[in-house]
Amino acid sequence: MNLKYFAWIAEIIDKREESLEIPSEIETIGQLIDYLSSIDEAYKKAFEKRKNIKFAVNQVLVNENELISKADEVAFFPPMTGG
Amino acid sequence: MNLKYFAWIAEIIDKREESLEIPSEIETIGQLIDYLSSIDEAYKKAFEKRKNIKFAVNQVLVNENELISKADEVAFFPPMTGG
Amino acid sequence: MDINITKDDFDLTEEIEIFNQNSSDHGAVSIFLGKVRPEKNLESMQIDCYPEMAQKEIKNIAKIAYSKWSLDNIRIIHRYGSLKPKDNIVLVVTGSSHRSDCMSANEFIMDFLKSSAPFWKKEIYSDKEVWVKQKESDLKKLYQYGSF
Amino acid sequence: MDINITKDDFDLTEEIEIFNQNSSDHGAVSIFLGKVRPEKNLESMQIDCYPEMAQKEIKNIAKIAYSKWSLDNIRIIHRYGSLKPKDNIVLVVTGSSHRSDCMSANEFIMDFLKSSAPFWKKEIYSDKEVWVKQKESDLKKLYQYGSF
Repeated sequence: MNLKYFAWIAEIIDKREESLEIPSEIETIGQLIDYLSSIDEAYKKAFEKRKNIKFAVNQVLVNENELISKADEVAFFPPMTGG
Repeated sequence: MNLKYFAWIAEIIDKREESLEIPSEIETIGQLIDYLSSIDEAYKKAFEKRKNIKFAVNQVLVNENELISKADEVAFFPPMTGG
Repeated sequence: MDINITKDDFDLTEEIEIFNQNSSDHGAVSIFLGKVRPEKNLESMQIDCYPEMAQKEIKNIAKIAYSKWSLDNIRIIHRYGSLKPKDNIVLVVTGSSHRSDCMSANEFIMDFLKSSAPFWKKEIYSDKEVWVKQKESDLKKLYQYGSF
Repeated sequence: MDINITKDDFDLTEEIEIFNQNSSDHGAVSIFLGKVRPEKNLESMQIDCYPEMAQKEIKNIAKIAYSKWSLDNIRIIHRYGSLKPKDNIVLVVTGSSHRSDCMSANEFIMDFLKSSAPFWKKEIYSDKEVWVKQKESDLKKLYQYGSF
């Protein structure tokens, strides 16, 4: 699965992008966050305050229950502050 | 008194500006319009529909009861359509 | 504050440059540019103007805008005379620290220019000449601002 | 409709020229220019961006604007990367026959860009670095538009 991180989330994880093998039982974004948080402290710290994190699957904003699959591009970022 | 006319009012009166001796008993714009309408058909026609006419004394929008004096610049024009 | 009532055309870039030079540092700039809208058979737009009053009235509108919003600078240009389709008529530039101030002030200024600045438009078509009538909808826009 | 997500600076005049070339004949043009607001000790503004999503999201905002107002053309530029105080960040140009359409659409687009386009600002001061927080007031602005 292709994962992307932005803003302070990318800083904490210290990566902007990575390709990860995700166990097949991970079906939703929520589960993906739990899984990542369990394998490394950096993810755990980045995803600590869930309410401050937004996610997009294939560049479309979704909620935690969105189903994901291997071919997806999943992005994690804080609330937007553009303009 | 210095009188100015704009837009279709100037077209009907066929003047954009004139200096006129006004009888001293004329004290308000309303009276001035009545007086002008009485001395010439062109003024009468121009001022026929009073509601369509606005006036300014010394470049400030006023109503018909505004007092006027010899030294004033009095302007007559239709509702504005700028911008 | 810069107000220019003129027969001459203006160049958007030059005007923005002058605006920036005369402004303190702002983060947001709102610009409105009004042009002669091309319409079928429209040959020209004649704009009559009472320049001395226009200067006073627009200055007054700008002062009210300054009092209602937090603005760094205002620049207003309004042309008169004979204009062709697509020619510039009016430019309003407002600058502020935050976007909502300059956007709201820009709209306010345009709303008042339309109905309270002494300009009168006449459309010259190939077959007729028409003095533009004041729109009820333009007057209604002014009510939202209340009195001041 | 032109949407440009870029690190490069833009020139207002050139952008307006391109806008006019790509537009049918409109009488009214509304422009919003957002810049890095100079603040005490602010050295730069780092703007992080998810370009592929930004392109999609802004296109979507523009499409909604087209459906809500009568518009001739929309041009949106949003920069990312490292910017200095006074540098251009965002440009929104909207054209329409009547001023209220392009003005309202311009504000709508800016309101949505602020809170729904994937950009994140970090202010680099001489003594600290601060990720800009989303403003409650910016979110509230979106409520006025209802759902669509």
